[in-house]
Amino acid sequence: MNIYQENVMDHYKNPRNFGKMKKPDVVSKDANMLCGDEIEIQVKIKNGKIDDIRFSGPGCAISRASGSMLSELVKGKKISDIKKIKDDDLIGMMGIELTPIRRKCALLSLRVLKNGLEKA
Amino acid sequence: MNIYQENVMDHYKNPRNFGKMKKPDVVSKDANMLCGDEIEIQVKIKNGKIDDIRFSGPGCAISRASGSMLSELVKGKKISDIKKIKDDDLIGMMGIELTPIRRKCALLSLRVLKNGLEKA
Amino acid sequence: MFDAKKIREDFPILKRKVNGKTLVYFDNAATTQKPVQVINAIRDYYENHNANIHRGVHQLSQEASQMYEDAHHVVGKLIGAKWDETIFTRNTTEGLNLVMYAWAMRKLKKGDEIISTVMEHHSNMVTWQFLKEMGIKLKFVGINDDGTLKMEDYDKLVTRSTKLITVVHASNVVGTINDVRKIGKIAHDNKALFVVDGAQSVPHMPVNVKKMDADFLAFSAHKMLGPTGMGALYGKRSLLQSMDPFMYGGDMIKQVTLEKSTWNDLPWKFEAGTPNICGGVAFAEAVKYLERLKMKNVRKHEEEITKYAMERMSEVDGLKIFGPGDYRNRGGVLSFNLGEIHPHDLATILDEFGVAVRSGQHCAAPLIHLLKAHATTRASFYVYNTKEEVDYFIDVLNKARKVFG
Amino acid sequence: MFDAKKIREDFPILKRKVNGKTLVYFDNAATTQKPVQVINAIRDYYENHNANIHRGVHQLSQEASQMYEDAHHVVGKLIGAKWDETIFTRNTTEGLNLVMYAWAMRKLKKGDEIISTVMEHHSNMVTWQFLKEMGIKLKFVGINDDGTLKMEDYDKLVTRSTKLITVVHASNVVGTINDVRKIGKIAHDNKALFVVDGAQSVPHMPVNVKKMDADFLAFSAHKMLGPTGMGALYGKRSLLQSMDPFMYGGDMIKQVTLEKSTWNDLPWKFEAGTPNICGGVAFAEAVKYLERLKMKNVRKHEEEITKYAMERMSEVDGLKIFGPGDYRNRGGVLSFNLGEIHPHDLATILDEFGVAVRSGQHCAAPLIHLLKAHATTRASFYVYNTKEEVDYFIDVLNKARKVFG
Ligand SMILES: Cc1ncc(COP(=O)(O)O)c(C=O)c1O
Ligand SMILES: Cc1ncc(COP(=O)(O)O)c(C=O)c1O
Repeated sequence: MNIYQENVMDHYKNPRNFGKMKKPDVVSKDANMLCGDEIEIQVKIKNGKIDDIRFSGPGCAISRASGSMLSELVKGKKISDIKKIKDDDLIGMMGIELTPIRRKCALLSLRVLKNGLEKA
Repeated sequence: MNIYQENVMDHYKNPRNFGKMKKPDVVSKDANMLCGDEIEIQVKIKNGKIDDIRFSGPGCAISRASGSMLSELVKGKKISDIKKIKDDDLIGMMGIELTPIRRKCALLSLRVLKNGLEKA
Repeated sequence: MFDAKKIREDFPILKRKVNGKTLVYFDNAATTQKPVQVINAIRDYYENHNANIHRGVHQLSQEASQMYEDAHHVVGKLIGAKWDETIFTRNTTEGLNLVMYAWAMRKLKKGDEIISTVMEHHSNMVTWQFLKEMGIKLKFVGINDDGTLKMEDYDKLVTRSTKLITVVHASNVVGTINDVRKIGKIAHDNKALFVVDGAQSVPHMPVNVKKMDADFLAFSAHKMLGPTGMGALYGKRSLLQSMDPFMYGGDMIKQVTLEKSTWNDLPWKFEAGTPNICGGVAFAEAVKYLERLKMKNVRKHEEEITKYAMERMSEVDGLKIFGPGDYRNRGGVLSFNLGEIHPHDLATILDEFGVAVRSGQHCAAPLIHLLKAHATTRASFYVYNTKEEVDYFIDVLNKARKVFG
Repeated sequence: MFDAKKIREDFPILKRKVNGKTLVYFDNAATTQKPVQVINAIRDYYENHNANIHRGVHQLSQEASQMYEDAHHVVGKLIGAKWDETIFTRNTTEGLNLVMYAWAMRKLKKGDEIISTVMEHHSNMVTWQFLKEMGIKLKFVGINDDGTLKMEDYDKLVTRSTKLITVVHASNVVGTINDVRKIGKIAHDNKALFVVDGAQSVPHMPVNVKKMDADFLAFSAHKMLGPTGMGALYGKRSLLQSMDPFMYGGDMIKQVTLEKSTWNDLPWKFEAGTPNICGGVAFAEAVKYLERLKMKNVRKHEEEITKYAMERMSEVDGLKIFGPGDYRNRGGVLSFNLGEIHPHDLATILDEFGVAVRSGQHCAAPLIHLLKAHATTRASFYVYNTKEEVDYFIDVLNKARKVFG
């Protein structure tokens, strides 16, 4: 199955919430060992909810598309709810089948976000 | 082929020149790593010839029989001639076929003798 | 219970003739034979899945990576360990050297003490001698006449400087099965690490790292139906995490700059370079084979053969067996001497009749000297050995006695 | 010259389908596929000869011992070395770690210097970083834009404290073939040891340790048609003799007491424990296969394929190849990027069409950063690759360009 579906390519080519913000409340960063790609997520929090989010860093189509989709998903959500997002929820949203190695690309953004919120 | 021929067994059970002597001119010793067996050879030299020889130490039938045969062979011989004895000469004398590992048992005495004469 | 005769059909080499006779393979403590399932797993790996692991996104690499990771699960499970506490090594020897280099050399200091035993295989003895240069003291628990450990020695030897206690679980010479639970408790009561040489136990009986509370346990695939060039080292996760790697190279690294590096997760941190991928896959296949038989049955079968062999050997004039007299306290390893016949001669005569045994010092020279032997002959059994083979072996022993009469 | 299409028939895996397409295996720098001759040698070993080596007087043990010793002769001969200067290791990584632990760690002292290059694989970089704790300095020769070494850096870096110079013979990323004769001369003119990483040269071209005057040369069997879990380290005999062992255990020892041990002859001194016997036998079979093809023909074939691939790739819009522009100065390793497409995405698309390439940092993160890339895609060739495969590969690259257009 081709994983580069229209949906994925759209988020890859036009990633939502891509870039950096001024004065974030939370900054979290991690790398995917496999490729050396790094992702940084910045978050503004208001009343226990994510008020705004930005992600940045070099990445493959899968990691960037998942970052983009994740950012849309979590914006406005309660932090306690975000902690409940499961790996398969995000992958399910992407609507593609991934091999174990590419799953890591898809899940990098979620891990970085959760790690960041853990410390918040 | 059975290597425990009558000839070999005779030398094993009644090794010639087995034991130690008083005041040897040369003493040489070495071990067969494989089994931990050690052989010691003592030699008396007169006019460039081996006047008397003794060998001792624990050993398998093959190493003891070869030590015994070797001692008979070299007694009275010129040292320069002994240095020319080849591995296959000794094995040939035993009249048996040996695998590479058992060859080491058979050749231990010759090596010990030659090393001793080297230093003499 | 399983039927050894049925099992034999899985082992192609057992059909081989040696010197015109059917092979009787009694050298299992040195290495075991391999069932067709393991041989086929190797072939299948190379014919269908071979690739380098970890970093490839292509299909073959993903398959090989998965198979190799799965192998860690299978091998770990056998000894009650998590997959990521199960490091693949070349053999038991490398496992013990890993502990020496990556733990002892870096964590111990002058004056610290290590307690081993006189019963050890060279790999669990010479390895620790290396630390003497650093001023680390090596002490040895002795043995009784029946080849059991002098357990009372631990009381005398343990001091506040004791930092590591190591012991062979089952001896490859005298067969003794040591009380690892008790020794482990002594180690931990004294805040020392407990390191177990499982080369002769893991292949032959149920072994559980949690029950013996081992900090490290090393064993070899080739002694348990698996391929050569493979082994495993169990290590407690917290310990492994606190350590730096042993070897350095690809796949054990998270980030590298010219100046420094950070380490990968377990177990990869300790598996530098391209590992023996096929070896891991074949090792797992061997473990699956043993698990189908069940380890408690493997042990039961060996007890039966050992009991029978001890009985039959006691009928042979002048034959002396080393080690514990009760088969229940020993593994299926029988070291013996027959009158004055040199072990090499005995092994050669046995070989002429197709019986493969080992002769010599069995990589345990200090122990052999304590037994007041120059060398011994050793017969050791495994799942495919039968009482009929023992009978044949006894016949040949009697023939040897006549030749050397 | 040989016919790659004929050769393909010897490789069962090349008939495999991946994602419905015939496999095009272009990941040879990571590991190569295995011919049926090697697979059969493994099978034959386990079905007919398997035993532990060295100390057994029985038939199987003698056969296995002979086969394993012979394997050292075969592998040594390939690189112009004597059999007992050819130590079998798990892989290149272990070979280099052996030099670090058994030579550098014990012979070097605070203030001594090692010169490596920025082009190294992690195994020839991180390994030496370990010595920093001892106060040993690590320096790096840089690279030019075309991925060749800045040879003039040696002049600047060499001092009287330089004790070891190490270099990769052929790069696994940029393909550069380094002038090892010249670098070896610099090393020896300055009384430094010369250590060569031959992982990507020995499999692909004639290599002779005497001609390059290497003190140590490490390489891996799995990258040259051989099994995983096998490699070799050449070391000059006088050096090997002057060294203490790396690992400690069975078979590397002459005499052992509780107090101390003396070492066995070469090469056994450096092969502690039960070695990868079957791996050695299979490695020799792989080398024999290559020698039948002749190493100069292997090189010629790769030059042809590489030249052709570089030409065809230059036709692809936005494709940039790293490393020397002249195929004669490089091995059959082409690292490239295609526009802005991330290497992982490119490799995934290629995989969907059955083409196996590697993507990432190729265990050479510092070099990748110097190339100002985050990662690259790498196609690497071997004896069984054809121009038709290259054509197909180019077609898929063009398809990828459209998906990401
Ligand atoms: C140049 C180079 N050196 C060293 C290595 C390490 O080889 P191995 O993983 O077999 O130890 C490799 C293989 O990736 C390599 O390409
Ligand atoms: C008790 C014991 N420990 C360690 C070893 C060493 O095992 P290996 O040679 O597989 O490293 C052996 C095998 O001979 C053994 O019997």
